[in-house]
Amino acid sequence: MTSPPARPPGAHLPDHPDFLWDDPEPKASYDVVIVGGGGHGLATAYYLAKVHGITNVAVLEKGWLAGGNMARNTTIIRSNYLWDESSGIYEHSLKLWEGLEEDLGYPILFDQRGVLNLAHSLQDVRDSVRRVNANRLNGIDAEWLDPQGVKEVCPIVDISQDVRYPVLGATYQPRAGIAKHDYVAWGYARAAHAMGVDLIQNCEVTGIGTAGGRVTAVETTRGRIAAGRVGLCAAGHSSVLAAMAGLRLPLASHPLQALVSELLEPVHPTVVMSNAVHVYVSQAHKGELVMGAGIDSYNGYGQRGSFHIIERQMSAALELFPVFARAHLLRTWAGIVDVSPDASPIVGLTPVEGLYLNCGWGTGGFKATPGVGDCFAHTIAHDKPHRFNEPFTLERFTTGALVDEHGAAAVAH
Amino acid sequence: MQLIPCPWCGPREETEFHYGGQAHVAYPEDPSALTDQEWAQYVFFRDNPSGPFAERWSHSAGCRRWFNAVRDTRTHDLLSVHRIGEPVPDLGEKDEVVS
Amino acid sequence: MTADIGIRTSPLAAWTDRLAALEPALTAVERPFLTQLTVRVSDPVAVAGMGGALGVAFPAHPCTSTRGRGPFGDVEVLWLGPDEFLVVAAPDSSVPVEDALRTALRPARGVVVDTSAQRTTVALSGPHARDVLAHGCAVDLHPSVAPTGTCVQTLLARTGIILRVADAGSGAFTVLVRSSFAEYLAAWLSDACVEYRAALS
Amino acid sequence: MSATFRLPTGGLIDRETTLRFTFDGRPMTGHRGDTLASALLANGVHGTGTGIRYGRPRGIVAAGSEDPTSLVQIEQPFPEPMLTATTVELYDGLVARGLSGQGRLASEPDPARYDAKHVHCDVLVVGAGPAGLVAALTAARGGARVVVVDEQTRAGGALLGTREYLDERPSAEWVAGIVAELRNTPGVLVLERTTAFGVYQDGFVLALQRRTDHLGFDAPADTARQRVWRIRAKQTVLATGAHERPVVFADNDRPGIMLAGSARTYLHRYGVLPGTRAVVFTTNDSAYTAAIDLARAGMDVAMVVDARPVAPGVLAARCHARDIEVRAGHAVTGTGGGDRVTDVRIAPMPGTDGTADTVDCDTLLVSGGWNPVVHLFSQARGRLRYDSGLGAFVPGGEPPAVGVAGSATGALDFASCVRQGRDAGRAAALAAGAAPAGEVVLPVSDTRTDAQPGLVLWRVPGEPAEGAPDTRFVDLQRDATVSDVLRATGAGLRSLEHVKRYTTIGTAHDQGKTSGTITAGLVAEALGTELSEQRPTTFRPPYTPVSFAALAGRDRGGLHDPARVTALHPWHVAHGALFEDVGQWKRPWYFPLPGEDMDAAVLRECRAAREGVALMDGSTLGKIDLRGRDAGSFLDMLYTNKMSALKVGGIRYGVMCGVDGMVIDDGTVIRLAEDRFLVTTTTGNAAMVLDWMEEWLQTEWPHLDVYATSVTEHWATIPLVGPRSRDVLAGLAPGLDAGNEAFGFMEWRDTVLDVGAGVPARVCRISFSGELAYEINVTAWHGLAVWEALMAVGERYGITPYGTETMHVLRAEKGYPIIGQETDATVTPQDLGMSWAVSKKKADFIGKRSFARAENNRPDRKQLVGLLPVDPDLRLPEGAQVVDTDRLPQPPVRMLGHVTSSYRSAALGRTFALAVVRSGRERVGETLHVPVGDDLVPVTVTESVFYDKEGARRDG
Repeated sequence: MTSPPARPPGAHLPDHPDFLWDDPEPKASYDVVIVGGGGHGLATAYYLAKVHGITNVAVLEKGWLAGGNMARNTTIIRSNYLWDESSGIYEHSLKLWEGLEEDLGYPILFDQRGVLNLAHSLQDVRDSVRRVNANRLNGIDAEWLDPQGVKEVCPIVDISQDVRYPVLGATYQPRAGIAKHDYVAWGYARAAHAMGVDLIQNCEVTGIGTAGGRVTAVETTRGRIAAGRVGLCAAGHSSVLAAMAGLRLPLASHPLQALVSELLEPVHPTVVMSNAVHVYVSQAHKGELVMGAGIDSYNGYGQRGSFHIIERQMSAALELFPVFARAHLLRTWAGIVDVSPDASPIVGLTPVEGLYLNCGWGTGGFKATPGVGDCFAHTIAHDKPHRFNEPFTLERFTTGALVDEHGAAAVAH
Repeated sequence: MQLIPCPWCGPREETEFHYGGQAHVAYPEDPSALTDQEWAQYVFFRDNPSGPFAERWSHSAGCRRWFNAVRDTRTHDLLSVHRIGEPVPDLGEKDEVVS
Repeated sequence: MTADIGIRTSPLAAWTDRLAALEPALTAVERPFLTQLTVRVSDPVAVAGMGGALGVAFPAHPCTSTRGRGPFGDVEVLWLGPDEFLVVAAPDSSVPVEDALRTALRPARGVVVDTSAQRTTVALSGPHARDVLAHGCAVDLHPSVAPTGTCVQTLLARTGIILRVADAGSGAFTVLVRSSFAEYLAAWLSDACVEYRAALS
Repeated sequence: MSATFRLPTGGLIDRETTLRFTFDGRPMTGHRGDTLASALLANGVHGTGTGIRYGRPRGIVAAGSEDPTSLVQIEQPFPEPMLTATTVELYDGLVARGLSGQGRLASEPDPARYDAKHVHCDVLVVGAGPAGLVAALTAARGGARVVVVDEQTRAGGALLGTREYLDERPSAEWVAGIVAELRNTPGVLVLERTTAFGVYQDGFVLALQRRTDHLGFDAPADTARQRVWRIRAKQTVLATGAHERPVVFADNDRPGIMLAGSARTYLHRYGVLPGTRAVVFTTNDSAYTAAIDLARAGMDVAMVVDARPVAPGVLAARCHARDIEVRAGHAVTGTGGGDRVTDVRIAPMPGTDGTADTVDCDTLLVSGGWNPVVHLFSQARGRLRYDSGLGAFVPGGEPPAVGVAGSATGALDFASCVRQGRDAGRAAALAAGAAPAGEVVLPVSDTRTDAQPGLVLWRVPGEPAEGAPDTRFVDLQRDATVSDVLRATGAGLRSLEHVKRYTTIGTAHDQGKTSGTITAGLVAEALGTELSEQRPTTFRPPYTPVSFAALAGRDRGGLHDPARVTALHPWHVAHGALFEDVGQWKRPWYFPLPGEDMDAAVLRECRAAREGVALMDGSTLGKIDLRGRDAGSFLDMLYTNKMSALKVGGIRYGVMCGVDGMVIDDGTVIRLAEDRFLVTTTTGNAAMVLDWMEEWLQTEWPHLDVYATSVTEHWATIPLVGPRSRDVLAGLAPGLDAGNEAFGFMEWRDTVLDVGAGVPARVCRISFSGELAYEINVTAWHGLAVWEALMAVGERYGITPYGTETMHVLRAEKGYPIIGQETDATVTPQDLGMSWAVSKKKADFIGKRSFARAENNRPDRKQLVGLLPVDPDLRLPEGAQVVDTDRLPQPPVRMLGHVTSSYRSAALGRTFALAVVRSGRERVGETLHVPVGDDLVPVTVTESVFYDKEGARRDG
């Protein structure tokens, strides 16, 4: 029999606190009601209380706290986006991540292990270099690595040039990384609760009451709750909720799948993403490989996707990481992502007074959690967007001032 | 992986199809007569219901025909498919069918 | 002017020997240079007229094909869509067949387009033809479901194909593949045969 | 070492074959038919590793894939991380070791093959136990196409672990008879070693078949090691059986503590005794049989401890007959031992009279009842219901096209199981349209289960001593205890999902197969709620772990994604071309001569095109034949300019926008006849543009008489470029007057090329280089011959093949944008300086309305311009940003745009670049800066056309 390891995997993981949050009955009225008890909703409540002193706040969650996309994402954190607008909010978020453990007094296993975004075609290379240069001028750490440089950061990537889509290089953001999603949510929830925020689970919003163009209340499965202001933070159900207030959003909700392997000895020291072959991979703290892929093509609220997406993802993963061949798929799952036309979020005011919108994050919501929580709280508190979410209005789809983050356009010629 | 019943070829694997989003969104008669808001609605805004959804699919790896379908976005079940030109189904009734 | 056969190269010319080596597990033979005409027509009178011109009635049902012999020799007509057919005839007959079809089409709306080199054709037969296809094709090819003449456009692994059941009883099929994907198809078929060849050796 | 716990007879193993294997460095033997677990037990080894958190010894608990702890690493013949010893079939030469939490991946590539196969059936039966076999036979006799999959190496299911007689024959005979009939029935496929691991929509079930693992080193390299069966079933019958549920008590994790049913399986299937002296702890009748069978096989069974107040009469009597003490109303409260259990402590249940006791043993067999295996049922969206009598979640509402039979329903007795199998098989066959099934005579078992209900007991009452660590393990793999569960509820958590995440219960390799229900029970107990109010955590695929490689299948290496090639590809390969991936296409990038690097090759290729003659393979351009009366007006909607005004015989360049007004593609349009056009697209967008046309034609304007047909691969396309191109063409097309008068720029001609025989060709006078050029189109079959003829005729002019890089340089010298390189979905035709290609006259075209939006009319939009580095030798990196400062301030720095293309030009004798820059056209003449590394490089903004601004060269 093998002897126990000197340091069992996961031994360094902290214990959770003995107390997290209460399960209160909803009050009749709140100054602010946040709809959606995921990462964004909890963070918004936290910053409302902490930064703006607004504590008569309820976070309404239709299921269990942080049980939606927050529980289902692959936890990648980075800020190396192309456009100034995106750089602004994601880098703001990354800076908050860097102090979040201390801020919340809760270990969130934030690990700045870096992210590689691989390039597989000459146009990929151009787009990547463009992004690296833009990032640097925006004060974001970014490097362009050649294939050998990729190998040095992540030795298990196959950089041989005779494969179907060879690695031509990668962008590298050393400050990027991962965090433990549940711990982040619970850290925010615990801290928000401690400041007096009511976290109300199993409370589904069924209607949004307005009078004279102003929001007045939310109808819920646990009764009517009057609200001075209402913030929508329900990724995956934004369109449905907004429709309750008569708003139509430029969003499509799609399944997004992810998967996890068994615990493995450390082989993968960073995070690797490849848009061209549709896969992103990291090895989590206990040793499991966590992988995600592209979204399913159709609108869907079923929290399930099609298995061919997983199969293709595996084929792509093994091209990049031949050593993964005999790793095992342990569990697959799906979340619902709200995709906007320009792959950027919508965060700000709405035509309904007192109703605020935070949606359309697509696959990028987790990394934005602290940043958007802070900005959205500011927006709600001041009835005015924070400078970092100012570009992300609903009106941009009318004016045409999009923030197109689709990355490289289609390959041509 | 689900089967999508092409109204011409019958049920085929989802991978043979291309998704086309909401159905019955007509190209405006005279775009120049629209306000920016109205034009933006046409270009960017689509229904995104949780429940029955009239949408378009193309059997792109098969007969290459576009068709309309009603699919429940909660279960992903196809409730009905319609060839182009066939009447728009009443979604209200469909809702009760799936419950 | 008719082009000389000697200066033509088919998409799988370089694969002849490698495909032949799959015998006896799989008989896979390229049928190069066939005349292929894409016909778009929905007017039933025109459809009947075109069938008359070829001596082969056009398929009346989706996912089927017809074949027969007429003034242009052996002709197959494959259903590709509700108003779309592929007429397949012997090599070097595209001009007369196209003319005949166009004449028969008039005055109805529709087109005839020469797409002969757009795809190449591979005939598959042998004891494992159906098995090999089942490794990459999700369509049920059981004889009870896909009788002789069945013709579907579908995916085989990662390429689109037109698959025609040439003989359901013996398990013979023809696969039409876009020329640029032909080498992929050949490589895929060869790889799919590895196990069956080993079992037979 | 001899196998000391192997009985001299019995079991379904091949005793003639001795297999040598090594575990944790220790050589041992077993037999064909063994699992690694049964072979280890036969060798007296229970312990297989240590717990992840506390390092406590852990061993074999179960006999199947539900085992939570017997994790092993395979080292030979090829490293494979984390399998349960209970699922590893033994083979000669196996080298494995126990795991302490993390598996190890091989560092070398896996040589094995993996594949997938589709199979269609009327009825899929999952599980070849008695219920599944009866279901399958019933359906098969009804003429249905049937597929049976079973996880085990052989059919029989639970019968493999009993010594039951069916119809007065050993059950194995009954099983063999049914399997033989199934195999002999046409249209029936029986797959052993095949685990259905995922149920998806519309009867889609994925199953993993382990085809060569059991052959070890003898596995043939050309046989796929594992196969994913993609099963499409009209009806599915789930006969997935049940897993025995443990009971939680202190120190319940020691090696030697096993599930009672599993011990019985080791006895009957493998001829192995789990130890020498056993205590059995149960809450239900089933474990009595294990006690009796083991005693009959020679094991010293000291005691049956039954938590129920009253023991079942008949079974208890049979125990007494074998000197097995039965102590009802008692429970195991703890165990002693280190690497192996040495004794158990028992105590009366609360409210029961009795005395605490300690019993020596090396084996403790536990049964807390049975959990139906509802994973696949739940994945199929079947509803679950809590059965408080069973203490388990059972199927509570079958989804369409899914039936359940056997112990998967919660049924405990054989007669019910086989009856359900028959009913489910018949119903499935009928629903699938098969003929009414012939009657299958149901077998009668000699083994009767007493009807005394079991006791639902999640954990034995009692708390750990003050200050002592809790050793009541709920999830043995995650080392999570009862205290962990209570801490979670104490922290305020109410949802089972939260408790799972707080404690990590159910997230390990076994995904909570034996711990899930217990956790739900403990949470309900802690919260004072009913378990029926708790929703079990979701059962997600896969049911058991599946290797990544199996899922990737054959889509690896060269088959990972098709490489599309042109008819000329063999020539390019033979002539040393390096290739660029453009979408799925392989395009020649450049043709280096020996000793040349890319720069030298490209300069040479460019020079040939500008000064002599050169040719390239343009066959990858998308080509769409567009015909019909309305083709012209349709093109007017798709392109920004007016294509309907194009004369027959003429060619026009066009830009295509999305409805948002952004450029999506460009290309040329040839008018072949009044009602006939040939449209070219960029290589990467060919499929998109055809789809785009079909979408508008079919869904928006079906009244239009227009048909679009892809002819991309019908044609080989060869641009023949350079001042001497006319001479070369003349040598090949004697019948074509290629002079400027007869054949003007942007015109096309049909001709016949003389390449030994006549080849019909269409020649287009278009130029993407600015030079005199002829684009020659012939059928793809003739492409190679024509290319070679051009090379031969052009030899005396130094004809030079060139690739995409030279094409890029030549067009950039002329300021022609490449869609996808100069554009990125935020660029309008106006931004590209192509207002000349945007019709002012047309009432509408796709994208036009978007041009009127506020953002499109900002004066500071990014516009395509040229950049000349002040240092003519410095080549700007593509993707570099442009700034209007000569000293970089602290970030964020205002960026004006970026370099989209940058080259060294033979014609210009210097470097140059294209860029999109804010208000770029207004800045022509200005000096801006480009950060390159740590330097700020000065550049002059210019018009985007660098070479032959007058366009004089296109006519030769």
